[in-house]
Amino acid sequence: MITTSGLTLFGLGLGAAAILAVASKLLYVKEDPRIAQVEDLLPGVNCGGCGYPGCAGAATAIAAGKANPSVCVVADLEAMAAIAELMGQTIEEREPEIAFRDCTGGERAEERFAYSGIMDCQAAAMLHGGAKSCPEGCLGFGTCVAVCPFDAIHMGPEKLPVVDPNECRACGKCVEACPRGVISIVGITSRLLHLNEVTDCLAPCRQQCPGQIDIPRYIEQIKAGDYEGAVNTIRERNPLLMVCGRVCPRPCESVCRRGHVDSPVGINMLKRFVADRELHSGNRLPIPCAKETGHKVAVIGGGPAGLSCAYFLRRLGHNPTIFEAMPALGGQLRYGIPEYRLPKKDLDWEIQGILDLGVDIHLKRKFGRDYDLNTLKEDGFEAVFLGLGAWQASGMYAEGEDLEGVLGGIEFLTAHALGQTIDIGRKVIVVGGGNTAIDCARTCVRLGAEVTMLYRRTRAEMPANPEEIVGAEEEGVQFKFLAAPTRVIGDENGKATHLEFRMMKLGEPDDSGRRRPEPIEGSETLMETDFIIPAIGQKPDLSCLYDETVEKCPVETTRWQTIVADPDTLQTVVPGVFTAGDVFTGPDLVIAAVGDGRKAARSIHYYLQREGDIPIPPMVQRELIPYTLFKEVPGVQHSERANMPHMCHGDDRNCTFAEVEGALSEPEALTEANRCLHCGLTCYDRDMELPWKNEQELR
Amino acid sequence: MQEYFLLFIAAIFVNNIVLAQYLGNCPFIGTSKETSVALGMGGAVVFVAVMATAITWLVQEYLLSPLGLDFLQTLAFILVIASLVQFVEMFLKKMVPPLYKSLGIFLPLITTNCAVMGIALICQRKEFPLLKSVAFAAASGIGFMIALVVLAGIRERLEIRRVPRAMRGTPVGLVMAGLMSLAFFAFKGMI
Amino acid sequence: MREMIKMIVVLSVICGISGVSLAALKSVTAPRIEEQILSYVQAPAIEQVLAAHDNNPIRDRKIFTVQDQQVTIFPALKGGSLVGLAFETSGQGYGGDIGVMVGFDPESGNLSGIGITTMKETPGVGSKVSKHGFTSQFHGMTAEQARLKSGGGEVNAVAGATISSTGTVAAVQKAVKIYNELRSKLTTAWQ
Amino acid sequence: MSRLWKEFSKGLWKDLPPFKLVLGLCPVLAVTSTAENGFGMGMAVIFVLTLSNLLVSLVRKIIPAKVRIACFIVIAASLVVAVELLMQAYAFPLYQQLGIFVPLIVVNCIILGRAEAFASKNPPLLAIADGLGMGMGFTMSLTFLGGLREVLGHGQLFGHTVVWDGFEPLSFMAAAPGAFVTLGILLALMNFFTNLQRKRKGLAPVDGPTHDCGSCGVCGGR
Repeated sequence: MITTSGLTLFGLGLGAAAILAVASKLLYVKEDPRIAQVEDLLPGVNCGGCGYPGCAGAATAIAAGKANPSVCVVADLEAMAAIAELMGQTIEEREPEIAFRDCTGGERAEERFAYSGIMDCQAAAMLHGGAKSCPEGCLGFGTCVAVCPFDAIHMGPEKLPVVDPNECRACGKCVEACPRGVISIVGITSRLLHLNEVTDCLAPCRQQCPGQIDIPRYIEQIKAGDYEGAVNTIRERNPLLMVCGRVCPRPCESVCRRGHVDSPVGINMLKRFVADRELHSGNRLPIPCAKETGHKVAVIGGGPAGLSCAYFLRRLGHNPTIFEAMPALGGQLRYGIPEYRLPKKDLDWEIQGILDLGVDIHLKRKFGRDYDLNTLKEDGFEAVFLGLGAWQASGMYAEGEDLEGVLGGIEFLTAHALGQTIDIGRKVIVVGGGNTAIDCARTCVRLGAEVTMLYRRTRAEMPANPEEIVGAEEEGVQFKFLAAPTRVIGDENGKATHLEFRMMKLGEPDDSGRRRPEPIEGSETLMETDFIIPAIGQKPDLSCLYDETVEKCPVETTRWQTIVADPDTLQTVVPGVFTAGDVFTGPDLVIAAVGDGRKAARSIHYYLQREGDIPIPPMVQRELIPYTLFKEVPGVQHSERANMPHMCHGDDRNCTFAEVEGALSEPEALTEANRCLHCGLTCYDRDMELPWKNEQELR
Repeated sequence: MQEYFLLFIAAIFVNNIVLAQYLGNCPFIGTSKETSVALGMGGAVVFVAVMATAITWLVQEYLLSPLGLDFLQTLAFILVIASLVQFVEMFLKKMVPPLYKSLGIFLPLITTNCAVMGIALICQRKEFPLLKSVAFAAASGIGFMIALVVLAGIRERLEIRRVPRAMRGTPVGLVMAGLMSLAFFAFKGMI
Repeated sequence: MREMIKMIVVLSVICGISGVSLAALKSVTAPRIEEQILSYVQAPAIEQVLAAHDNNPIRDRKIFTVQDQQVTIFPALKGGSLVGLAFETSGQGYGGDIGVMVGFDPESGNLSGIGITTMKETPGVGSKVSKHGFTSQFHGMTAEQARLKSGGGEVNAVAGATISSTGTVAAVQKAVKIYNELRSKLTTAWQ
Repeated sequence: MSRLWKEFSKGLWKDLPPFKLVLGLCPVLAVTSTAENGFGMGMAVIFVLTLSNLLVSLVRKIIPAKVRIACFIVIAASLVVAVELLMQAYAFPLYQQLGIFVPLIVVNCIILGRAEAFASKNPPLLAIADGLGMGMGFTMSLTFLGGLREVLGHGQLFGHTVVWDGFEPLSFMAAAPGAFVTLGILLALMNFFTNLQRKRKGLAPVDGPTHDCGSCGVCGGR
């Protein structure tokens, strides 16, 4: 038996080993030996944060070249370096990603019903969507805290989760656990690409801002003394914060909920405060950019839209080149806004910050004359952004407006900005009620003229910023309301001497909600003048798109001389050609151009990355979300809104182009930031009609 | 036919291999963290258990029994199973890459899975004929898979629940397995 | 190639060595194992079927050859004289062989009782034959009586377990045959 | 000497299987319905583990890496067969009680895990110490678990009634559900006390050891 046993087992062992040996020869599959080595180097946590099924999967992907050696979210730099060395690559620095909480509500949201179930967000969410009346915000039970494997989240004093950026590895467990989608793992790229969606926690100001700046967040950061963080938050949406801090007409403040209590928070003052702080600190905050993609994009027009688009493209890793027809970048910012509102040196500083990211520029190169779409393509540009602006002043439709001594508002400002001397004489009439008109008026005051503004409606209807109007008044500008020009009368030399105007009265409101002015027959009056500046409106100058015979750019245009594009993607009818800014919208705000510039950059990014497929989020916020805009805000103490300080007075102000408005001081800024009610979506709505109200009554 | 039906019901529910017979507990606790993984592991166990049972049955019938070497059963079986698993892994990798992709990474775990060896041994102890052994192996494997997937489903949900720190992970997994086992008690006496 | 040969050689040699040493261990322990199995597996059945005795039937067992088959017979001795005999036979059951320990009274040649030793019947039905009610019927029966009623005897089959009952009776009849052949040798074997 | 003691003692508390080193769950659950069974299984594991560690350590230098696991398995299986034979010869009732789990010692992750993780890298003496320590730790755990379940499930300990009159045994404790739940709760207690200790030392609490097939090293060694 002993022999049989020995032999049998010997045979079995021999058989097994032989079969395996033969099989391993026959069935040999070449496998990268580096997979095992890489796997050894990975930490083996199997957390799935890299998006691969466990460390083995990640190792396979790394060895196959599908993943970067730095894909692991847990491994330290050393391990990454070792893997990279093994793979013969250098580590590309991973874009830092952390969990980001997007709700400012916390415990303040109303309770819809008494909840005494399991203290767990998911359990609570299952019961009628959670006890909080806010349907989007944080439920506050801290399930995300419980699931975080790195102890990177804790509950803050307001029952809101607070992410510790040093501990967070962006593994995504909290995102999975949150039933409300309050937390997201976002790297800078996805934050830059995000468009407001109706399911985001959007305070009214954030909904209204054409640039979609996360206003509550930067105000919160200012409150916490994190001024640099606030600058970074603004820069995620607006590279021209210093500019906007000075010139923005602040649509956000018009919907500020604080306005229902006393007066709106000085959002723009706060923006200017942090922007000026950086400006005067002497060093620029670093702006992180995604890794190079190598895509070349031509940005035509160096105005706010073009600068914004180039800036976001650069941050997304692409290589934009700006083509500008004028001798310097800035567009209307430089040539349309006078020095006393926006000093050129500060504008230069801000633009330089964008160029420093690695944006190429070609100045004095005019589209249609020096290059066109075809030559751009030949030069290797894969996408084109048209940010031509609106440079043509609209006429007054009055007889004699082509006489000498009549110059369109924007043309006047541009000529002045270019340093040309214009003989405006002593008495100047500015026609129009917008910011451009006031800019013209106040510029003329500084040039020593006596200025009268003619506006066909009343002061209340003037579209210009109120403090601009006040500023103009203070500087001695005369206003003539309810007056519309009818005729320019010139002398024998063809020089304008008088302006004839007609008085108006206000009739029924028109589409814009303003009362339509109606002429009063027989009220014609003559006014003596040396110089007339009609600043009624502007429109894009599209002549560059056409040659006498050939179309240089086959884009479609409208009868308002704007370019047609998909309102969501901003792509024109020519694939790969995008547009934004005044040339698309007609004359609009700087912040609108900046916001659309980002939107266009986003589309270009997807166009380049996804072979033309540009995703549009289904829930994108296109108009204000009605139920978030309630008016009643009980229980808030009144406090005064800060006043913008003036930096110069008297003759200094009226006779020089020194900057007029200044920035808030730090204590003022903090006080102002504290006025913010940090609105979540519905945290204050105590009387909101809720779909489940009846359901509760039933019970 | 009825015999096989009863065999299946008995092996899957009444005498579930993990929950009633305590076999294959290591992978039961170890690979039940995600349903997708549990499915893969379960599939691999069914696959290997059937093959291993068939081959060990042949080894026992035509090699060990005639030579009177029954006492070497354990040794011969594990040798056969270990080689088989390794062979299957190589075979799948070369011949059926899609299958290897879904089951492959679990195969090495199965060498030391007592469910496979246990099924083969139970078949010998009960002296099942070949066909019945194979059917029993398949049924037990499926029982293992069901238990595994169900537990994984529970644990996936537990993962994001508030569990006392000390209970997190394996302890709560074991308690859940216990409760499942208690639930499976209800099948006792069904056959 | 060299490495592969080394692999094969090492593995087979280790297997061979373990085969030899295990076989050696087996041959050393074999007698003791047999005794252990007898005293733990068969002893209860033996005690059940034999009349009162003062010896150890397992230690006093003897092996006889009938029709080229080896039969181990356990004697019951009282004061040195043979008062009972028992040995194991098997019959075809539902799920394999049924082992039956059959006891005889050497005086009369009648059955002194039967006990079931190995049983792999469907639980609850066929296994009823191992219950006392069925087996106790056989006590004191003659060879002719120990048939099922349907076969002209006096044994009541277990309802619903005809195959198991038939198998048991067949085993008893086999034992009767063996007993009759050996009867002459048996009476003198333990004197 | 101190090294030897270190390797031996780590199995008794620091890496106590199966609580600290969550390996080899099947026998832990299956045979711990009574203290005696647990003890018996533990002894069998001590025998196999110590000897397999010794043998593996002895042959560790001549085994080609590719058939390493196969060789370890053969060695372990041979020892298991030896245990089977010896048990049948000297402890037959225990052998019957443990049933299929005796041959299944061979697939207990602890055996292969220690062979792969320790014995194949260390000299024989240390390997023995490690095997003996781990084995004893395992036996302790199994006996304790078995005792607990026996008391709760049968009201007995080592076959002697130890509870007061009127104690109603929880029969499910002796069956499969009890096994899972008891082990789970003991593991949790273990984690709890570990964290309590850490807290006292001012350290941050940690999650307990997770059961991870990878930790047995068999497949991880590939």
